[in-house]
Amino acid sequence: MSTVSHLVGTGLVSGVQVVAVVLGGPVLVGTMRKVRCRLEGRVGPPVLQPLIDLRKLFRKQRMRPNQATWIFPLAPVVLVATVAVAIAITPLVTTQPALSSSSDLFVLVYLLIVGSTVLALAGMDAGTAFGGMGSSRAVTIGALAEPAMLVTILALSIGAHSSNLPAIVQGTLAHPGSVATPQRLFALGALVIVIVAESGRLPVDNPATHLELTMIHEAMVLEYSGPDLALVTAGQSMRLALLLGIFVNLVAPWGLSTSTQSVEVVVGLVALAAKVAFVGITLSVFEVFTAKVRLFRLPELLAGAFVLALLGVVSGLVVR
Amino acid sequence: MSGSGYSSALGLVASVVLLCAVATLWRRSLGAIVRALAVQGLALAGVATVLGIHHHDAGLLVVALLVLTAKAVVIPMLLARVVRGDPGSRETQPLVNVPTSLVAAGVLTFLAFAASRSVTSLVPTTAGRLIPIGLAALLVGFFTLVTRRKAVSQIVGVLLVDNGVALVAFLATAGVPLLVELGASLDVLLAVIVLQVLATQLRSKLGSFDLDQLTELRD
Amino acid sequence: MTAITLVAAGAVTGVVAAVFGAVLPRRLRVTAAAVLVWAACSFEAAAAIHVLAVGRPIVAHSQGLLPVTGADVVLNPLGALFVLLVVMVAVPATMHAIGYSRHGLDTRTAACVLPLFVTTMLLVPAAGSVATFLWLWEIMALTSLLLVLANHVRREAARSAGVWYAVMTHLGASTILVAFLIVAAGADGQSFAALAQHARHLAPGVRALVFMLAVVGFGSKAGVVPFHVWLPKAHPEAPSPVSALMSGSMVALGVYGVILVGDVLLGGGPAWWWLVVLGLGAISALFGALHATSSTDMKRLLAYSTTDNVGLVFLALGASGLFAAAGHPMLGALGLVAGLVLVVNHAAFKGALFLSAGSIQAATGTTDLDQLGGLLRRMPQTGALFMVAAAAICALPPLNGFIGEWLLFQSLLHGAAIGSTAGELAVPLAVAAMALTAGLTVVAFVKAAGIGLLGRPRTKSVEVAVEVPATMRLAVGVLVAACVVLGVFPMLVLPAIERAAKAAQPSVGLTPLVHGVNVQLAGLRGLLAPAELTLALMVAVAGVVTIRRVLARHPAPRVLQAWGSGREIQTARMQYTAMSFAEPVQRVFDDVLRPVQDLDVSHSAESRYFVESAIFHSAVDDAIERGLYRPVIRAVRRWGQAARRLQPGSVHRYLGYGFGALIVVLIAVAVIG
Amino acid sequence: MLRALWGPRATEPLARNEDATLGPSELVGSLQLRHVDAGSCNGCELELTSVFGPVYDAERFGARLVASPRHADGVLVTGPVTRNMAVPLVKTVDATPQPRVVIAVGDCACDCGVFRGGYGVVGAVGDVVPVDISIPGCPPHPTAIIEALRGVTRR
Repeated sequence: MSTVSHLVGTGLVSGVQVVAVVLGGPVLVGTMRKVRCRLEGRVGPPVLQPLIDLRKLFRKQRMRPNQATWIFPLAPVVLVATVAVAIAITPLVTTQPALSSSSDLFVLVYLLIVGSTVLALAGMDAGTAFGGMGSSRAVTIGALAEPAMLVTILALSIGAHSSNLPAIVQGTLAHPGSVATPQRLFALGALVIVIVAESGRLPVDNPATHLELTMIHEAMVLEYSGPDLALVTAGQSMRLALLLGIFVNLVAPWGLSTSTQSVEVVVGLVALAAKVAFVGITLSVFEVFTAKVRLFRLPELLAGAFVLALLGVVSGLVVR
Repeated sequence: MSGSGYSSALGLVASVVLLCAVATLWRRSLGAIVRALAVQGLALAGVATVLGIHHHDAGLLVVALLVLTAKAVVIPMLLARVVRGDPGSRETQPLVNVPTSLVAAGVLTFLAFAASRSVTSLVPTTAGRLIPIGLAALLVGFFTLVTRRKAVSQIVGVLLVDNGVALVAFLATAGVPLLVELGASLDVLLAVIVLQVLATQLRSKLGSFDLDQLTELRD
Repeated sequence: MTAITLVAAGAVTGVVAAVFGAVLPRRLRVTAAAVLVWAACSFEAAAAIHVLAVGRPIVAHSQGLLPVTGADVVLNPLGALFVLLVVMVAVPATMHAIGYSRHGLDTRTAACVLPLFVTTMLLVPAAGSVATFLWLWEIMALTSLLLVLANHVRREAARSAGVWYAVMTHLGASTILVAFLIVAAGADGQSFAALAQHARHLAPGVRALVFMLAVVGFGSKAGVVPFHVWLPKAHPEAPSPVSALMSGSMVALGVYGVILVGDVLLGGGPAWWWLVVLGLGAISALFGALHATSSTDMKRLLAYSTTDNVGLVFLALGASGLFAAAGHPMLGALGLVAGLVLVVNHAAFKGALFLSAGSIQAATGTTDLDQLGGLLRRMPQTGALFMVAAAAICALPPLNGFIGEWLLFQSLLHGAAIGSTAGELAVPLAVAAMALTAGLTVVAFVKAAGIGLLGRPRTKSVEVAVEVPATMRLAVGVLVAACVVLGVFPMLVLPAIERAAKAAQPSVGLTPLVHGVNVQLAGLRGLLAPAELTLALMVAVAGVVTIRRVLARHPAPRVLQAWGSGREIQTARMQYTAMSFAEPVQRVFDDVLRPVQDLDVSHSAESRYFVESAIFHSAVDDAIERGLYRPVIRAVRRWGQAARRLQPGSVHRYLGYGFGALIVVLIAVAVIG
Repeated sequence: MLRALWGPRATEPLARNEDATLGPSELVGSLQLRHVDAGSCNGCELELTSVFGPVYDAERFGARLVASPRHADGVLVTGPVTRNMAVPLVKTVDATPQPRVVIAVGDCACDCGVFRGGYGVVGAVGDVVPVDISIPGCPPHPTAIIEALRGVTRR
């Protein structure tokens, strides 16, 4: 396959991935809400409700606090843009997305950190009390989650001798047994906790809270309205979908297309949707049965993730 | 079973043993701690089973059965009864707080890994290479024993150490002298029963069974 | 004109600059000195670039220049890299100094000493012998000390900072001296080449001693824990351009010293040396980052973050030596390259940050975060530059900090399975330390930028602050531009850095990186395409902006007061402060930070259930200073008191001492003889 | 658990009268609400709680309570407007981006109810901010509130 057509193909597939996640993320959130409501014995909003909300938000008025600077309107854009780039280079439906050579787990992590950092700055831009509180908590949790995250990446990468995600995934496809190794299982266990912390779900953060003092992510975005708020919510759901997508492709990359042929891509899309939906539903079921952890109990949770990741590395060194 | 399957399966169950040891440091509710112990017993039995099947050693399978009954069923049930005695009992104030203990557990694991490098070189079998995990489980269990206050979690600590010893024994000499293992489990069983009686009496006397309150029994 | 003349010309110009700074009238002296310093910098830069281009060192010896030994100049690629690094910081710093001068830099002393300081820093990497090196090193220490003391008349704190710095730097210098003397003892001549020759035949114990002494000595200059105590005292007191120079380039020379002794002179060593270095680095990184998160003064924060960055560099050096000792020279080279990249990056963004902190100080008169706020609206350009530099130090792609962290992570990752127990155990912990450091750095700089530049101004002086003169903005802009370029097109400089690393570890055959547009590890699977990534990000941002513009029914935002839960008034005092922002981190790590907090509540007269006023105070002081240095100081004081009792002033007592000493000597002779 | 997922629910099915269409067209299908208690006796609050509770479950019709008026499309106001709450109410409504609806819930909100002429009362909600939808009743029945909300979301 010539380089040009290869470039075009990978670019197209990346576009497909982005569109799929942009539309799929809200649906995923809607599904999780639906499951939650069902378990609470209620009908719950339709699965497409988040998409409807987004459409409405784009039609509404934008507002900007008089103290705010250019950071405020920029932050949602950067959030969505970084997540979009991360999605584009991640092997979600195919192992050959655009720039797949540099779709490195380390790069992905830092792309996400860019978004959350800019959002934390935006939270302080309006000069309100709650914004600063949210930013402070968000960056603290981010800092505590990072060791677990990078050591997890290390544990996942040692086997493949590379932190390049396509390489790791292809390795798993080549040797399905490598999923069942203790090193991989420990690392994935740690990854689950990190994902929950990073995407602001229970028990770390309650996305449905109305009380400012209990907020983490919500408190940062209290000032946003209309299209900006739409971008922020979209960014959050895309982020969740991306993280779950990475997770499922690390656990069970089967169905993932190894080329950019349209048929395989469609298969990959379906497989991805099914896997992510399954994980998302499991997550929301778990959320129904858990309460939010106190802010200063979070270190225990994240330290647990960190130890899991360490055990992953060690058992990787032991079990060869 | 096939080589790779055997090694990965063995590694899996062995690391579950270690994971359960860590879980006792992670969780606060005594019920969860006891459950972790039960799972660990199960995993230990699993180790014995995998080894037995691999070496076609019926004795090991018998041991597995005994381990299962003693460590995964009987002892946890006894402990669970003690815990049920005062519901909602939690390890509220461990001597070392939870995050630090977890990091310590990680460090202990590394220590075990470094210390047993020489041993693993002596035992070049698949099982032998897993000895560090057993040693780590042992150390973590000891840490639980040292840093936890409640009588139950300390009993659990003792049992974790015992399980760690058992695991190392299994891995080092695939196929332990049956009696040794049995003896260990049995006297631990006795210890548990004694301690349970003690604990129940303490509770009836003092209301709860925080071992630090034993110091008040002096005068 | 040959290369050596360039070096000499640079030195001479520097001295001339010092003279001009001393003699010219107040209005001109700083500007003139600065311009001449730029000339000196361009000479040295030319020499350095020449060396890096041809790959051969400049070697020269002049008997007359120094008494007895004479001066040796050996500028190899490694030194050349550090010369360029000094140039990169010195030019903007002196440019910034022109606008900053009225804050203590336009005195005769300062204007004379600043050029000398820069010149010595330019020459230290070119020193080819022990004597030359130590001479320059001492002059550098002295000049920097004088500059730290520039404000001692106005500020009491500057004096104590000066004392701390003087003591630390001279203890460091003496250990370095001892280290060199041990090696030089049996060597023929005192040039580094001769020392390297001789060091091969030294006993392992001696080599280890030399290395450890060097690590302590240069570590104290680099600000590694536990020798970092002078940084958080000196940097807030020194004039900002001086802080930038000290933190950006002088600290880097400490790293240069470690590489010089460890790799060039001793040619590497056993694993445990490097484990020590790695451990020191990890501890410094974590300790510095933690204290950076909980400092409320911007320059103190930057000082601690210097300790944190240097810690990462040491971590990289340690890993490099570890892998080399385990028989993986390629990984060793990769680690060294990562370390050097981290040094260069640190010079760029820390220089920019200190200079913009200086601009803020010049505009508002303070660097206390809890008095700043809302500066991005009042000083838009300085504020924006500070934001970019902060993003760079937080290692956010696509800026230079990210490249450094990526290289470090890659070298650690590929070193994870090298088969040596030490390495396999060290690597995961190193990764964890690096990660936590990165996270805490984000906390620290979101705090610095968010509290200092965003929100409402907290004091009158900040409310009326205006943008600083163009030269100061340009100075910061140059360094920020360096951050961006190094981040987007790292391969412009990475080959040069590789050459420098090769000069340090000549044994390595190949280079660790494949040359091209992308950063690609040679022989290992690891590739980073920063340019493509940047392009993708720009496209994405443009796309999202257009989407927002197209979909939004009301594109123009309505500006109104921030949502204060319906409150009637909102004041700046309702905002989060630097202290409250750091509170969660402080609570999580209170075992390390041990914050001292007190709350005094004065109840109203009528009833104690009504509170008249409540004052909460919280401070985090350096645990190492408290636990390690204070007791030593106290002990020394006590000895001093004791010694005084020996000197009542009576002649007979003194004669008695003399007599006693004589008797003791005689007995000793008798016993030995 | 599967029974919980697919089994019977506590929520009661509600028929909607099609001719009730209130509020701007942008808010069809999605209505985020910020609730302001302007001085209510908390009777209406109880009804609101059950409106968003499992039995009446207004969420299935696209209505949801949010934390900030910036996120909201409508303001639910209960009770007569007391002196202390007048300014906050005005600020809240002003902080809600256009297009928006102001919904007065309960007799007190519509015309001060039993509190008419009270010394601490400024007036009804309509006297302080423009009201788009009024829901009478003391307290109004949850179905009444839900009918109004469905009139906006057209679901």
